[in-house]
Amino acid sequence: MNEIILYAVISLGAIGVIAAIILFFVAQKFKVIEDPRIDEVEEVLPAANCGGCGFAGCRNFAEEIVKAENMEGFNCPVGGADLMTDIGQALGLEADLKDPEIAVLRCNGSCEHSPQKVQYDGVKSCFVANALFSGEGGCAYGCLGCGDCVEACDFDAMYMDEQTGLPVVKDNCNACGACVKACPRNILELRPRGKKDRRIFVACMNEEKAIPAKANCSVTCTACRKCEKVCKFDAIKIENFLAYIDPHKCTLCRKCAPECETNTIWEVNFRPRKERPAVKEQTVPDKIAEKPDSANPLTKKDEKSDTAVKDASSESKGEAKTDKQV
Amino acid sequence: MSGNILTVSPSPHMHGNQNVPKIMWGVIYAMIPALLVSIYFFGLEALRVTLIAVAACVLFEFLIQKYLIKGMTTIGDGSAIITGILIAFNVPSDLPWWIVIIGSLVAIGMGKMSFGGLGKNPFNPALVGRVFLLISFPVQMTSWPVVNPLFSGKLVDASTGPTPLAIMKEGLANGETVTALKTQIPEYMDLLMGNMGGSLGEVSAIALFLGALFMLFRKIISWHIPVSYIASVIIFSGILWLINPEQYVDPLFHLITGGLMLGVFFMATDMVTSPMAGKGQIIFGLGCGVLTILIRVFGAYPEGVSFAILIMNAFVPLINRGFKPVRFGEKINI
Amino acid sequence: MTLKTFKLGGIHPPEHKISAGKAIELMPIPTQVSIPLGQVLGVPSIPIVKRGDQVQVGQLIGKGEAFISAQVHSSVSGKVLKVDGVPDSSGYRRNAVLIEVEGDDWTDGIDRSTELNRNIRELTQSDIIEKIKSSGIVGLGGATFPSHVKLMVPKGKVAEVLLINGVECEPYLTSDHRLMLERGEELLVGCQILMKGLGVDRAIIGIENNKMDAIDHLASLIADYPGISIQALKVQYPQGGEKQLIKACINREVPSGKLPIEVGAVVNNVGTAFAVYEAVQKNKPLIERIVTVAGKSLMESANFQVRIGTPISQLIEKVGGLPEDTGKVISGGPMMGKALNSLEVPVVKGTSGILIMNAKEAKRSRAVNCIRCGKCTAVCPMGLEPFYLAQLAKYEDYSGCEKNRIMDCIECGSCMYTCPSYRPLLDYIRLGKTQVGKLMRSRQN
Amino acid sequence: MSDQKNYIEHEGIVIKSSPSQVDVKIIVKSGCASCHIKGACNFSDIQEKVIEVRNPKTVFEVGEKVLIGMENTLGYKALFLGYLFPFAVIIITLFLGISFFQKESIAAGLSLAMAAIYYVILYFFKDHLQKVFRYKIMKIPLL
Amino acid sequence: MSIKETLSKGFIKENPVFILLLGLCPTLGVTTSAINGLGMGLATAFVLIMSNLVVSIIKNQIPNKVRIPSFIVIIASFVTIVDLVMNAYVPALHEQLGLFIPLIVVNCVVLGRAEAFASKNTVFNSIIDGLGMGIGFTFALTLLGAVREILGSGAFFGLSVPIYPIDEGGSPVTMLVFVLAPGAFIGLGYLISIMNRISKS
Amino acid sequence: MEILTIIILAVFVNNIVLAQFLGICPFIGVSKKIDTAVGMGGAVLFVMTLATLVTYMIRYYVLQPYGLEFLQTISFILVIAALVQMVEIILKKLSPTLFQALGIFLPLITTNCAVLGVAILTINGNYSLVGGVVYAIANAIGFGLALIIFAGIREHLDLMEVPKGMRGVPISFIVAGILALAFMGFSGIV
Amino acid sequence: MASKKESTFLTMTMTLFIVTVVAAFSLGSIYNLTKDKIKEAKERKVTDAIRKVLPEFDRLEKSTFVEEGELVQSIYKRDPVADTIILYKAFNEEEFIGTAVKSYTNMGYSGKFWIMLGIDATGKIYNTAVVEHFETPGLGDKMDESKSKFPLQFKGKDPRDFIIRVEKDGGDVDAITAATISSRAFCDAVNRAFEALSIEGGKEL
Ligand SMILES: Cc1cc2nc3c(=O)[nH]c(=O)nc-3n(C[C@H](O)[C@H](O)[C@H](O)COP(=O)(O)O)c2cc1C
Ligand SMILES: Cc1cc2nc3c(=O)[nH]c(=O)nc-3n(C[C@H](O)[C@H](O)[C@H](O)COP(=O)(O)O)c2cc1C
Ligand SMILES: Cc1cc2nc3c(=O)[nH]c(=O)nc-3n(C[C@H](O)[C@H](O)[C@H](O)COP(=O)(O)O)c2cc1C
Ligand SMILES: Cc1cc2nc3c(=O)[nH]c(=O)nc-3n(C[C@H](O)[C@H](O)[C@H](O)CO)c2cc1C
Ligand code: SF4
Ligand code: SF4
Ligand code: SF4
Ligand code: SF4
Ligand code: FES
Repeated sequence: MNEIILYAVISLGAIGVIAAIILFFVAQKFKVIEDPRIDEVEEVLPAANCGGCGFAGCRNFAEEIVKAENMEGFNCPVGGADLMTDIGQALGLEADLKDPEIAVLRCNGSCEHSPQKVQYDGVKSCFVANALFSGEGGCAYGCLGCGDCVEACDFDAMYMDEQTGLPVVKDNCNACGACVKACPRNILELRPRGKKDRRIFVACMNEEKAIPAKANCSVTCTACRKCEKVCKFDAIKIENFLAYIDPHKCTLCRKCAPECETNTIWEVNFRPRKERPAVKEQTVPDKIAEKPDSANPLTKKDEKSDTAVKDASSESKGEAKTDKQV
Repeated sequence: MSGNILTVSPSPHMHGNQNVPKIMWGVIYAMIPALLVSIYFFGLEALRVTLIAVAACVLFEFLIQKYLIKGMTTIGDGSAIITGILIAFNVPSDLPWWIVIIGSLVAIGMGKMSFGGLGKNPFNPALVGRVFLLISFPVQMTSWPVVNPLFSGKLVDASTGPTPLAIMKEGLANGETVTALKTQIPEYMDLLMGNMGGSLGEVSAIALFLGALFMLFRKIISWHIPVSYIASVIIFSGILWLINPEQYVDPLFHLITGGLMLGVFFMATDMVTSPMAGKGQIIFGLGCGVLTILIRVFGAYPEGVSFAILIMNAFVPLINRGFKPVRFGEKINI
Repeated sequence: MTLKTFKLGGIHPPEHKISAGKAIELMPIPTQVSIPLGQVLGVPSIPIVKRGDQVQVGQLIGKGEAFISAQVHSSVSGKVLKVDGVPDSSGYRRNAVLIEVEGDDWTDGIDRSTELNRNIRELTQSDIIEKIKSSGIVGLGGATFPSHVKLMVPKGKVAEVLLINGVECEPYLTSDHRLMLERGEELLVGCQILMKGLGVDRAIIGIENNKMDAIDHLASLIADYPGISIQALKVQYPQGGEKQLIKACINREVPSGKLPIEVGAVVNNVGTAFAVYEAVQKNKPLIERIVTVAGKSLMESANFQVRIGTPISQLIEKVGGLPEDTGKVISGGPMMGKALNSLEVPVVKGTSGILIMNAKEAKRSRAVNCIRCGKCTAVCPMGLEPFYLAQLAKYEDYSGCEKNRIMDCIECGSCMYTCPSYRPLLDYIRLGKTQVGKLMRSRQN
Repeated sequence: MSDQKNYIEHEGIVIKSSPSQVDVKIIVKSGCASCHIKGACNFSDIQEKVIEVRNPKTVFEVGEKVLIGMENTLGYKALFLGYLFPFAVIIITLFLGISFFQKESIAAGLSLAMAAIYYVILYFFKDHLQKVFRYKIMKIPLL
Repeated sequence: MSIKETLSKGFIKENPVFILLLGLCPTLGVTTSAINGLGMGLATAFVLIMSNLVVSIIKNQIPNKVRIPSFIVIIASFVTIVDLVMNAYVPALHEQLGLFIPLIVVNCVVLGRAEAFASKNTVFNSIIDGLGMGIGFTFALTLLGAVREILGSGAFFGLSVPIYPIDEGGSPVTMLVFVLAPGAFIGLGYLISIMNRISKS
Repeated sequence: MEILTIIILAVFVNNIVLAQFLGICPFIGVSKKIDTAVGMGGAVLFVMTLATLVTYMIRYYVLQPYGLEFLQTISFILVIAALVQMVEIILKKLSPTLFQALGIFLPLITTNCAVLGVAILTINGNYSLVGGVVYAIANAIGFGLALIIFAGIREHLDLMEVPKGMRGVPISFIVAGILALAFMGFSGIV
Repeated sequence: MASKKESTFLTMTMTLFIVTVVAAFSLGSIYNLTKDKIKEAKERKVTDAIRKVLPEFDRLEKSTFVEEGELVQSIYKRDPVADTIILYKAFNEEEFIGTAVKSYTNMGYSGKFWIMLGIDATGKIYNTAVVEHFETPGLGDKMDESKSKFPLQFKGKDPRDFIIRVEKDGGDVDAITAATISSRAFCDAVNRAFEALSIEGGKEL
């Protein structure tokens, strides 16, 4: 029955050739052959599609970076430096490395520091609350505590602390910036993680003068300028009655923090201080012990999550002990 | 300030007196007459099935909310009870308990909670449960115990008989005429009162109508769906009947047999799964009516209400999209 | 008289007009006032006094220079303590002039007599507009839109009729009601001035028929005022909304996104008309207004004539202090009013009432899933689908919001009032409106 | 709100820009785009769609993200011209052919030929179509 | 990736059906019983492995632009072979699977792997890859088939599972839906949900 | 009447998606936009009809005379793949504007499975050319109907907070399942 | 991807041509190999069914019976639809042991289905089998022996003293619960088979 085979060969061969011709024209006139490197880059990307890089998803990022032929301005915060070097290698380019960053909460207006004056009873949305009023604690710059930021985080890197009513950024923050965009009060900031994950920043956004500011919150920045004066590196600037520590100038020398009367400057992941000026204990006696564990969300979370910074929990315990001794 | 903490919230600061439990319990009250009638005709079996279905629905809703979705439990709103009662209303009174429970699980688990609970389901949960059972257990779901009025003195016996619709369907399929078949069917008055075989809640058109009046009065349902549903049933079956009264039954028969009244008043009107605006509701009702008759007359199933409503449920998003309310400022001014 | 009303949607909340029988009382001058510079739906005024300045009642202290802005006058005499940010009713700091009261020293030229002056013959259109502008009159119906701007009909549009909004459809509030009863003649003169300023010969005063006494009273007076008629309206919220009022009175619908002038109408509140009368005939700028103070647990409810800038706490003191069970204090009515953060905020031009709610009333019930009952759609006076808009806004589909005309929402709150699931519809709709507004603006540039 | 019409909108990236024409590449966001293995799926699916917008109102830069939209009705018009009319042509000729020639092969050949002719006719309306199909292009608003 | 990983990833982590959602039509269409699922899975796995093999052998001989059509021809050939062989040797199963055997051609898993993997990798790796995916596919189909069979016919690979009451006629009272069309969707829906949960944890 | 039977059977009773399980990928994957679903239905209508027409000719005028029925699968898939692309090139060449408009309007999903499936079913069902074309049209309509209903429900569900585990594909399948349950009501209607 | 071929018109056409030719060649060969098997399998399916309904036999004689007027040609169908009944006379060692009739009915729940009926030499039903059906699984499919006892009641029955109609219609057949339609159709197919046998069987074969 060889004629079957013959016919098969002839007819299928013919069909094949016709298809080839058609597809040839398809390929010629029509098909965009994608740069295969796009796929390679996409492969290494985390596929979180979070938009933290400023592009519409990972694929888009890959397309753009391949097209750009240089890596300036391209940074996937989720993958971080390692990833960017990987991509750089794949594309034969120099990665535009950025310090790894983390979101920090620049407000400490917890229920204790900024006691509730009114009660909010609307949709649990900071956006809505912000449009309505200044906040339960009265500070028009402080955290509203409805957790828009937590909602925005795709990486499960934030949670609301029940006790303080403030959001807490966990260590697995990828610095995608979604929370920063979500916060209607601009309280969250992406800052370099710092050496050994240590950082110092002013946990306050209040631009009011000292007296009205203090009326609402005990840990507000009063713009007393003490920190500005003590900083040798010109890292602290006070504008609009608010201190700001420039992370790129700050050397983490820790001079400023003890100066702050209101305990507004946060130090994260440092070893406990040996001693503290007695004056401070008197002004805010109960706040010091509490600052490292409940006021400072970063250490707070250490008890809960195992991704915690290594020495942080020991630090909080240690500090609590020191305080009791004094 | 006098010390107490003020509340701030966006306006409005007032709320009307309607709430979900009120609506749902209203429906439950409205179903009581039909339940009583079914207990009268089918005995305590009817009560047994109803209680099992309600308990299973409430329990499943509670368990799923608590352990799978891990949200607030809202069994207090009464909607699961409605679903339970309606499942019971839609099955024969001698259905084995485990089938009732499967039906409740499917209704609540698949029909409702898979979508997130009250208000999110596109399909009527009770009907999802019923159709699932109908297709799964056709034997049990289509053997109807004959009515045995509670105080009639007759001994309870387990005999089953077909529903009027099934008699009609089968007879017509075998080439018999409507007139001949009518003799095998109870009088219309009996049909109206519920003296016929069928699912336990669907038998008495009168009791169902009473409940519907109550719901209309309490503004739980609006007239749009019932009226358009019934109208389209009458029109469509009427046309067929006029074409050939020996081949097609009269509209009245369609109205008072099977689950039509139950469907019209209690299931098509489920606000969750019906269109929002009046115009859309009318379209919905018309569609239900046409499909019901289509399935009853031409389809394989003697009864088409459940399918018709489910199919129209699927169209609700499209209807809602097509029939938006009249916007202010769209009419032409002088 | 045939009752009219708007056709689409609407609700009928319990009226609670407990202070309707209370005559307007004069509120004593407080010891200190705080007069915000931004009391207008527009650009805040620029302060022209500074700390230590001595001011008189009726003296200009803030200048509104932008097109949509208004002048601000001192409502008391005394010394300027400071010009600084003061928490407003939201708790945000806004510029305000704080004045320590010293005596009651009025600027010259203000006619303080209660004598009726009906002579408006000499007035020209531009006089009227100029006078209204310089007196700092803004809409007292709540929106505080500068009234003179409304009188300046844009080119290509013709005003045909002036509608005076005496509806007061909000529960509790009675200030307009009392005003109509007690200052009826002045109001009608003000109305005539507005007609002249607008260049129309027809005015309709729309009043809901739960204020029969006001309707009768004004009806007995209008014979002397040609062109003015009274329209009794069926009670239905939100009839006071200008689009609804226009629909109810002259059966025209303002097209989506357009102003009332599109259909030849201009709407003013009765209070505004009265203020216009005082400004034009008595030369008295807007430094006082009538405020209802009401609440179920208050010892008594009242209607006060209050100087702008008086702290709200004083009004509450006057009616016997804040009851123990207070949960919420609202500036305005329960449907559209604003819940106050603190009682130290002042009465402003837009404050029509102070409502005290007890803790139980104040608490919102827990929202449950929408059951798609369609009640919100049925009551929306704008024919919107509130549940849908709210959901779109929640899921950030703002272009969907826009397509479904979220910007048409007048924030009347009917939807939320009626929702059996206690959905926070309006909260989300407002969010959506803000975002869509941004979207539209960003598209323009 | 000037337009109450429904638009189909897509996000896109400008890949070429001149005062008279902007080329926008659509970022596909349909089911496929999020598919894990779409790189592998290659029948004819994952083509890039490039839209040429003539005479844009403002200046766009290459690489800029834009929103490109078209009225729904235009979409349907395109559907009709591109698919449904040729479909109708095929069906009608097929049925006419069958009833006329009583022979399937002739009818089928004929209807395919008619479809080809339809497309040729379409070609002559090229310029007209270019005027009809207008796209709206705008910058992505930042919220 | 180690061989073991490649082989095991198809099970859950990259299961073509549950996670990648490929080849859903045959998945739904043939899984009225576990044996049908297994048969279809094996048929697909065979095509997958063989086409991966051939593609990786001739990958360098094929110009880029006719890559896809060539692959299609190759795959279609193997499908036809499966079709013919099954028809000859297991006619009963062939009848059950019916239409879905030729449809293996358009199963994205097959073309996808040929395109994405075999055309870039060595022969050995391609076979392993095909094997891994094939196992995953077979696993998914058999699982769904088993679930539907147990629920719908009260049996597992034809052996009766005595969990249902027996009616007068002597046959178990089962949930018929599961052997009908709706049951396919419902079963797959819940399986995907469960698998997603498993693969995430 | 027979034509009505074919159509009702294909659209409602044996709906291609809900009962025959063909074209599930686009059914699940296509975007939630109803307009898009309609557009997709239109495109499928054309493609399916054309493909059935051509494959029919191939089968009965090329393969059968030479006893080559076993080449059916391979030749059908080649023909369909080439055909679909050819239409697109033709469109693109003839009127780029139109092509782009379609590009905006339609999602990028082809339905090989359904197209090939219908082509084969036409042959299996012993349809004549006319019958086959009617059958293809009916199936395309059934596909479009299922797609549009589904897009509507999806649009609805997108605004509902479906529980996490069920979100996306699982719930789509449940909806499809319930839809299939409902469509079983049509059984026996012809 | 080191030495990929370039995509020119010629290489492309050639490649595809070669690929298809190779494919066609191998498919043709496999087809040749399996062809007989497939045919055999098809035939075995029939004989298997016959074996089920008749006692041991070693030879079959096939004759076809087309009911009058049931050969329908429609413009929608390519081949005329023939409602054929096939009779197989079975012989064991040249002794006529009975007839197997492949019969059909159009009355099924889902339309048509086919059964095989074995009638022994005395005219009694030897056994029944369902050849192909579309009835609902779990309901209508109980017509088959493997699924329920329904078919057992036909065994050894003679239509002359056993009315092959469901009880509802006044016959002797006990219908499958909730599947009267299928049962009725089954009876219809059986009766049709007997009818065919009486016409055809009367003739010389
Ligand atoms: C930009 C702008 C221009 C306006 N121009 C006019 C106008 O010309 N005539 C007018 O009657 N009202 C005008 N209005 C006022 C509005 O029609 C309306 O009275 C005001 O927004 C408050 O209405 P409400 O209290 O019903 O919300 C204008 C408002 C705005 C925001
Ligand atoms: C829902 C709603 C209700 C309103 N109710 C009243 C009312 O009862 N009385 C009133 O004078 N204005 C009311 N307004 C404001 C009017 O729309 C309009 O702004 C006002 O009558 C214009 O007059 P004015 O500029 O003099 O304030 C309401 C507005 C809205 C949106
Ligand atoms: C999903 C479903 C499938 C059915 N399939 C069949 C079937 O295949 N054969 C049959 O005779 N009846 C079938 N029926 C039942 C018929 O619709 C009808 O109810 C039954 O035949 C009535 O017969 P009875 O008198 O035996 O109850 C089915 C019913 C359902 C609900
Ligand atoms: C008028 C009315 C009718 C209802 N009908 C049904 C029904 O037919 N089936 C059901 O499960 N629930 C019904 N419910 C209860 C509830 O709405 C239903 O369970 C929701 O679909 C669950 O989301 C009804 C509720 C109302 C108010
Ligand atoms: S915490 Fe903020 S920046 Fe960090 S990952 Fe979450 S959203 Fe992104
Ligand atoms: S940080 Fe900002 S977004 Fe987050 S809870 Fe506080 S106010 Fe809300
Ligand atoms: S608040 Fe807006 S959406 Fe709600 S009823 Fe009023 S106008 Fe309609
Ligand atoms: S009134 Fe409430 S429950 Fe009813 S549809 Fe509107 S939002 Fe939903
Ligand atoms: S469309 Fe059928 S498998 Fe994807």
